[in-house]
Amino acid sequence: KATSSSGPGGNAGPGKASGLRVDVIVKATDSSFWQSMFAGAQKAGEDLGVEVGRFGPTSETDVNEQVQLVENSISRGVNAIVLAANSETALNKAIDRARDAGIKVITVDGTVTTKTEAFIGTNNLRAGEQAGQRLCKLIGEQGKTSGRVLLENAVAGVQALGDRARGFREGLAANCPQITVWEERFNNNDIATAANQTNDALGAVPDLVGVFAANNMSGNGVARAVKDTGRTANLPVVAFDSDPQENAALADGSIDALVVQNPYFFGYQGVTEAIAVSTGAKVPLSLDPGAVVADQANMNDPAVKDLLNPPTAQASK
Amino acid sequence: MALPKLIVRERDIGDRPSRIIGWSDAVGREGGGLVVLVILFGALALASDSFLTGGNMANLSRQWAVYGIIAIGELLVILTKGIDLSVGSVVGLTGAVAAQLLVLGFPIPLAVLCAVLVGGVVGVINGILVAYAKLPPFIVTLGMMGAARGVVLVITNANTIQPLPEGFSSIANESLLGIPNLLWITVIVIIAIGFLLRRTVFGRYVYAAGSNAESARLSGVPVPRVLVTVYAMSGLLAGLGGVLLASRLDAGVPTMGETYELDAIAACVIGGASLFGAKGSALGAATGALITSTLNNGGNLLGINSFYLRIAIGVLILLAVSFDQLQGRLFARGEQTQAGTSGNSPPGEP
Amino acid sequence: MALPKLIVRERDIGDRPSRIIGWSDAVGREGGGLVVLVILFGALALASDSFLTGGNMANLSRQWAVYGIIAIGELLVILTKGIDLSVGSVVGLTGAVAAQLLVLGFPIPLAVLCAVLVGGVVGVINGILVAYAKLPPFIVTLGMMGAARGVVLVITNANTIQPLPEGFSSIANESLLGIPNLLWITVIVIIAIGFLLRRTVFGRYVYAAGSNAESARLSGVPVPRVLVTVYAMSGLLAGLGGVLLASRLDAGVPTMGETYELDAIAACVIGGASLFGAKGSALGAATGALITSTLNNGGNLLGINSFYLRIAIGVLILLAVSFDQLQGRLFARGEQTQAGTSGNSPPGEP
Amino acid sequence: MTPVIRLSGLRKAFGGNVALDDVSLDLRRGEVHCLAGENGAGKSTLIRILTGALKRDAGDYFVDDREMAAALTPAATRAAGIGAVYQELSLLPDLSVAENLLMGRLPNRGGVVDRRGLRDQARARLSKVDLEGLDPGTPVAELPAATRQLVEIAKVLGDDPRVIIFDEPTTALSGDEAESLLRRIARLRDEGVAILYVSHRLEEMFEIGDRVTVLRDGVVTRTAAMSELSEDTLIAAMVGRDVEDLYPETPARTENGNALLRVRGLRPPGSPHAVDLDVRAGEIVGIAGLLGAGRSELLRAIFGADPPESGTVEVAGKPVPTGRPREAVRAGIGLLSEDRKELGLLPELTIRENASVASLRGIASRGLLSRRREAQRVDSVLDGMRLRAGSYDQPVSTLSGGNQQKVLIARWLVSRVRVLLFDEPTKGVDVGAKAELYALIGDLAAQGFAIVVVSSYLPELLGLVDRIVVLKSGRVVGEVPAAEATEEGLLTLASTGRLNGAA
Ligand SMILES: Nc1ncnc2c1ncn2[C@@H]1O[C@H](COP(=O)(O)OP(=O)(O)OP(=O)(O)O)[C@@H](O)[C@H]1O
Ligand SMILES: Nc1ncnc2c1ncn2[C@@H]1O[C@H](COP(=O)(O)OP(=O)(O)OP(=O)(O)O)[C@@H](O)[C@H]1O
Ligand SMILES: [Mg+2]
Ligand SMILES: [Mg+2]
Repeated sequence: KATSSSGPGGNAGPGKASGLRVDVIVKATDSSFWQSMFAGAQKAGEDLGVEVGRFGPTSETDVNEQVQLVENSISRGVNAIVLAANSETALNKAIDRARDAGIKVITVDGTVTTKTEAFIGTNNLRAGEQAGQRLCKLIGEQGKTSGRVLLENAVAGVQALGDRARGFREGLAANCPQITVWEERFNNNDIATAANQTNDALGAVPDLVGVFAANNMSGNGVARAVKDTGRTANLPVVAFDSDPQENAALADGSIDALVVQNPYFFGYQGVTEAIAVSTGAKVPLSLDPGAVVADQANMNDPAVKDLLNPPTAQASK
Repeated sequence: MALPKLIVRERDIGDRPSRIIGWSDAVGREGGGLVVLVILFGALALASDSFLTGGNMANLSRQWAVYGIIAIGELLVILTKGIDLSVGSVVGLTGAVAAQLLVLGFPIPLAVLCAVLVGGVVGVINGILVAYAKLPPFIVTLGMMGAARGVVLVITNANTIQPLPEGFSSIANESLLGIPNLLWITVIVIIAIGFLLRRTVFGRYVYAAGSNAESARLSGVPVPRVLVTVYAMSGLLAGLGGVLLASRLDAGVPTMGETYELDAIAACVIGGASLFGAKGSALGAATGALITSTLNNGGNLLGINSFYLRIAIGVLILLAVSFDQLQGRLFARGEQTQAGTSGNSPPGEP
Repeated sequence: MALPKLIVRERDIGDRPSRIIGWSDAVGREGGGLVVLVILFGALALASDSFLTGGNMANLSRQWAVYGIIAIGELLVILTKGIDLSVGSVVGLTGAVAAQLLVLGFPIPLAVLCAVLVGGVVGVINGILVAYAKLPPFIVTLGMMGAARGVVLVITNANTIQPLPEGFSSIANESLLGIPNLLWITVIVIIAIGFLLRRTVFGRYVYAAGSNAESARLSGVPVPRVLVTVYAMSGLLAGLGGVLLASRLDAGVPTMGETYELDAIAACVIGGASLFGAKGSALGAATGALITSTLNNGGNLLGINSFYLRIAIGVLILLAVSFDQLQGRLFARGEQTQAGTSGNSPPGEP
Repeated sequence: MTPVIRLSGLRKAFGGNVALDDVSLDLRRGEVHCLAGENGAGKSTLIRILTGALKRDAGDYFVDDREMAAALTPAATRAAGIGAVYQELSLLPDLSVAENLLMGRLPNRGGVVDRRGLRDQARARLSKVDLEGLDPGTPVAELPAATRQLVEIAKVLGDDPRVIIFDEPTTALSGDEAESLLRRIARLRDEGVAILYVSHRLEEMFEIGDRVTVLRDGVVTRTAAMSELSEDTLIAAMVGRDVEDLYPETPARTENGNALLRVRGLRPPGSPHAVDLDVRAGEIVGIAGLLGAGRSELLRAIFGADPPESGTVEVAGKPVPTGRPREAVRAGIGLLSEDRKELGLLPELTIRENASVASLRGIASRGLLSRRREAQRVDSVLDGMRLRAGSYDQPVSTLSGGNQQKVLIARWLVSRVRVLLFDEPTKGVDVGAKAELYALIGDLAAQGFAIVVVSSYLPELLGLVDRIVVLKSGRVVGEVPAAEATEEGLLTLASTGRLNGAA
């Protein structure tokens, strides 16, 4: 009797007869990034005729809720789980339990240290490095070789964000040794707070030469502050992810580069691989679609444009 | 018996100056909040050159504004012994509604009005459930907090709504006479609600309902109507906060306002309100919000490591309230705390 | 006229059976929570085949456990008219401490003990500030919430602490006699605290202090010591919750426990506790936590979209409490709410 | 002449507890109609129904031959000209006196409070109870109980109602204030106001009552002209038996020289005067004084409710740490405080729990409570208090005012302390129970307890105690053996500080 409001409109798709069920568990539902992943998963479900359940905790910090979601999927008796894990290790027990129950587990976006069938995702550490390199380059273009940068982050203790920050520091240090990180600030995914913190930093640090924002909420806040202070032209900003607001900021120059991943692909590919392993096919153990740095120069290339504006899932089917 | 008038109390009560405004208006902790604030400003001005600059003051006032407005709405509810956990979600909801309506082509004033009214409607529902269905405010507004956030996410599908028409973002981002619009609006709200609470019949009803709902009812105060109004106003002010935040961010962000309820309640309590009702003022709540905003702003200016900053702000909030309390005890007439009133006040009221 | 004894007591009149257990034990809303739970279980069993399976019941019990334990600690504080906002941060702190000590090579029992004690220490600090410095509990524990989270981040440098030694994860992940350890522990906590509250002098003091602190003091109840103990126990139980969560996740995750304070308070109120003190039971708090856990579990099993699930849970919490309230009104003596006691009880207490 | 208020067949039950059954009553213009009955007889319930504070279950209620709706609101009854002074004070502690006096009809212009009007109207109302000196801006929480009571009365008088209901208005007042209130009530009656008056002081009823209706267990047992009754017949109608002697025969108690309670140089907080007091085992000492003379403050200081400025307290020769009620209880001192609601009751707890809370250490073994032991220990004492309650497991807040007071007295009787400080112990207690309470206090003294009684009701002091200490402005101004004291003498001493030869 278990019904799902998800799946391809909840109605019988072409290949529904296959009867497979895949649950997609993302890091947090209320973010357009993860909704894009849902959209990809949903499309794959439609194309392949399987039922796709979409779940996620309300916050990326809530590892425990994700454990519960995995457990609930075990209870639901699905065939496979596509999981964007909020922690490298904390979900291991739940994943093991799922695999013991015969459920295939595909991880996306972040790896886990226990065994799974496959992983698809960008290496956040490396993507962070790309951001660091780009910011270094942008600062150089401003004719500056030394100074400090603000690292605007969302939530302390979230692995992916921590990896990006670490990668960013490494990328920056490798290419611009004279430029140091002034402070790392956390805004709890609140754009207004991010704007406040950036404004404060702009006021407090005279030699602030650039800003790195580790996700879209941070990026939007930074863009707001840059506009507040009229420093669009001379303050390089590199941010992560993409959403309409960040894209607009990229277009108007308050953000200079966006490091974008491909969540739609994560979802589509995740479900596809999940079905493949469920039916006994082989899939690559690890797949990295890589991150793309979008800027004003390439933002209108069709490929980049698609990355910047991925479709998102519809809440109501 | 030819005794004189024995009604004369031995320690006659008459020599204090005549007061008509409620007790808590005159002394009490609301005033104290201001003292803490002054000290804080002084300390930060000494510690950081950039603190007292015009630019930073404008920043600070923008950072404070939305919190202050929401806190004042929350205060109204807290004065009646209630609590409103839904304000954060209402901020998100109304911001998204305003943005959505603008995208649909509504003129700005109409979109703003509709969005604020949506906040009011949420408040009215809260109020009816509290006042007539007699459900605990904590539960009513907790349920509403979840439901309203769910509605925002459904409406927006977790997507940011933008771009918005030109003029909208200027509401919250521009200045009038060199002072940010947000500051003007906040000050107007403080004055308006302060006036409402102190000088109007409705305001006194709010304190009466919070002091003792049954006694108020017996005195002819329309308690249920007061409650509904109070929740409605909290919703309206949160709605205003949501619209301003959307304007400030130039987008309707569905996660906007998360955890603001806690900030709002904290601002009220820091500003001298009691969760047991009937104590607190609009100015106090706004001061409480400004204290936390200033702590954050100052911490950032001083470049304190963000983990230590969290610890420091936790400790400083405690210190501010202790100082305030201490001051309150010194200024208020000595025995007060020891003596009679203790029935209502808890072991150190929350 | 020589009527002998005018003590009209029901026992003398005879038709109601003599009760020895307290009033609130028999009727009252704590019982009601259980009724709601039974209805919920029935409905979910009908709606989903997988709900009543052994595997899912084990899952549900594991999901409930930590919330239940924290809620019971929170209840102790709420019974005294207090509030403890720091439990979520204590969960994070103690989990991290346990993990860190294990990484440093401490034997498991010692690490667990130390971590739980750290929770107790945080509680004692809260308690002292509330009971002796007479600061509002809301502010004290709000400050502590920020400070403790800051300390976790400093300790862990915002990194997840792992890998942990083999045996540790089995505490929360294994079963005894086919029943998950976590369930055993939770049940033991419910029984122990239930016993403490009902059958010990200390338990009675908790209710007395919450009912009217000054009256209690004048009857010789050591109110400050009761308060400190209560906050300490809340800290200890949150510490236990943190250790269990760390064991369940097999890692010390610095963000662990965020927003759990709201869940804990909600569980207490859903389970019949009043934020105005002296009303509520350990079983009620645990039931409240189980109701929300079950709603989440059921919603997932039914595959409800998470946005709609939020709305649904918001509405269902309201319905559960309304139903409960209604039932309470039917069973309890009629006017109760209308009549005299209202001096203390608010307009629909939170 | 048609009665202003006519009730018939009125019924009200709380759960299974029938508080009023088939009650009929009529109240006429220009009469003082007394309502008499024991604690829990249903007087307050009747009044709450009359004012619309409580809904009636059945029965007819007419005001001027106009039927009042079953769902009556307080606002509607006030509009009909009915005002009530409730037994439980219904003021709003956080608001000012002026706001309290006019709450529900604050003078305003377009919703904005007219502050001058508020102050003037408040002053006018205060002057009706001789409180011209009280600043209308004072928060009510700051007022002593007696002043609050007067404010409450002023609030009702100010509306110029046609019907005024008083529920035990004099319990918190001193003799003289009570006297002045009674005079005002008589004047109101002469002006044609209908008055319903509840009191446990019989002589008050005889002084101003025209007619009386007696309730017993929620049923009217008698309605008669006051002149048809004597004190004895009235009591008989109330309690269903005769109460012979209100005050116990004071046997020449064995005074075994040494003081059980010994107070030296005790200065209550804020008081410049040190007080010495000795109470021997077996002795009952009364403390007299005007309102605000510092009687309650002295008791609170002895008990340690407020830490005294200086001084020592000893029980049986052992010093008691001052300023800590818990230590006082351990040392064997118990305080029955004056303000029952705020400083005594634990409203959410049951009757039994309220009675046992001061003795839990004795009832429990190793911190474990046996409910059976608790019941054994408490119930017999409670039984002796003639409580009207459905069960001792009921929350104490569901009891009538007088019965709540009895539970608090029981709290100290259960606790087996040896020094009892009673502040206005018979406040709101009915005659029958009063007599028993006096007997009980006499017995306790005979058993070797040391007892201190503060009472504003001089006949009670004179009848009950062995020795009266008179306080004025926190200072002991005299000490009189009860046998030699007279009311006039005490009053003179209390107000002038001098013995005017009268005693
Ligand atoms: N809210 C309530 N719930 C249950 N029982 C109640 C409630 N209020 C009053 N009662 C009961 O109704 C009865 C009548 O109470 P009431 O207060 O009218 O007595 P009373 O005559 O005023 O006594 P007293 O002289 O002590 O004031 C009592 O038995 C009391 O316990
Ligand atoms: N300076 C003052 N201003 C106003 N009120 C005061 C002042 N000093 C004392 N009081 C009040 O006057 C009262 C006098 O104290 P106390 O209660 O001991 O008098 P009392 O003789 O016991 O009278 P009663 O028995 O009626 O209480 C106290 O309740 C106190 O609150
Ligand atoms: Mg009564
Ligand atoms: Mg007194």
